[in-house]
Amino acid sequence: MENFKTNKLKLLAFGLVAERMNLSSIEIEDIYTVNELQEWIVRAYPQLKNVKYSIAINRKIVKADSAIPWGAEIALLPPFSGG
Amino acid sequence: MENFKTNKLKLLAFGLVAERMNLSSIEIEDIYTVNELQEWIVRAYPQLKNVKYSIAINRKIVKADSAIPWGAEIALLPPFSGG
Amino acid sequence: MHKPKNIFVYGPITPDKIAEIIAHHNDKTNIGAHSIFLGQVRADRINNKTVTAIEYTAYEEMAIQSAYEIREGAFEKYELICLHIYHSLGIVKAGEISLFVFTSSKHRKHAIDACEEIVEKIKNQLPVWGKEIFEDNDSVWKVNVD
Amino acid sequence: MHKPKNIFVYGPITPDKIAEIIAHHNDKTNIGAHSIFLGQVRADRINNKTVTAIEYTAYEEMAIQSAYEIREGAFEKYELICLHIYHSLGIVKAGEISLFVFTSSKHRKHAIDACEEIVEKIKNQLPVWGKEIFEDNDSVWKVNVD
Repeated sequence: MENFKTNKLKLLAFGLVAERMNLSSIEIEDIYTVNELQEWIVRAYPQLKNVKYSIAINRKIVKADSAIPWGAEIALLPPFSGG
Repeated sequence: MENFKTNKLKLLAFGLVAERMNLSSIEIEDIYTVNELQEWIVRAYPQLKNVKYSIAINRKIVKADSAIPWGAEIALLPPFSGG
Repeated sequence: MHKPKNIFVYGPITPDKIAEIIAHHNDKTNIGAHSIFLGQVRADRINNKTVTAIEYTAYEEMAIQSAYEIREGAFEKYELICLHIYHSLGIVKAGEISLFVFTSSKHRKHAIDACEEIVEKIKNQLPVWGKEIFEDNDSVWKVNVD
Repeated sequence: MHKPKNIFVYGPITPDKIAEIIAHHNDKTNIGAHSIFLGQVRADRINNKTVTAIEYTAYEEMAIQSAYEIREGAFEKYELICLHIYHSLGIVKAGEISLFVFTSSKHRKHAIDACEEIVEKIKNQLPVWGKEIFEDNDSVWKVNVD
């Protein structure tokens, strides 16, 4: 039944963030806002404390007060350095 | 003796000017200013009447009131269209 | 108008590949000007160590989408006939080329202005990361300053 | 600092030649950015006839001196590591390349700005003339508008 399904989210990490988290992808559950996500990251990954990154949801960079859609792909993006 | 020597000048023509004059190089004599040169061209090459060109003396573009040094290389340069 | 295209190549972008792309425009005789930007890996000295290579990683799906938006924006703003973007992934050694932007237009202004703007956007908007690798295999995450 | 160099090549500037010049900078590992401009001959329609080629002539001695001054000015104004200028003489067919400007610098801004300025100066200051040749061998002197 729909309301017992878990909201599974894919969290991707890149660059320095991935290096500090020691992973590039993890599945997380039941997070509905970027604020909630940030609080969870602070608890789960204290090693990211001084690391700068933006957050993308479904491949678009979002602000801190954004909602996170059900089943979204979330990505933690340190400053870009391509080129 | 120096004062009996002729002032021989090389006149080069390019692009449309060369086409209209039907030559790319000619030797001319005893012309000492750009004004004199222009008067001579009007008489000798009436077919240049409506043709636009700059004048270079010794490979530098000059103004109408410039002097022409003894033995100079003069060039008639229509608008550039390189590239 | 256009579809998202993969912009990534593994390893360096070779001069031969660049020549091939240029030659490919030989039959587009409405083109009068090409503007090209090439990013080359520098052997920078950082903390008394020399960079020997950069290893590039990307959030590929997002980067391809970003590149698509940059591309569409450029075609809307400039009178471009062609536009090609290639970026390296993986190891690119110092002296090798990791970014190729190629714009073509009838007159030069559009190609030149578009190329410059696209390079700027690629540096700012494309989720790509470079890790500078030193002689001793130590490494540091690249910070874009230019 | 530098000496006047011949900038002229007979016939088109080939993609292979361009690749060779790019590859030649592989050992200059202080370079981070190359900016390239290529002028390509267009098959313009003029009075219902199609341009098939441009025949270039130049006041070579003056053009080489002008190119030298443009080059010295660019090295003074911009932090350039390398600068190459090539222009075709003789016949260059539609779709082929007649002008190649290549600038290299540590960071991209200098290479990009210098390349654009040099192309502008080449078009305005170099005594070079193009004659546009049509299918029927009729011709017209080119007028630069771009």
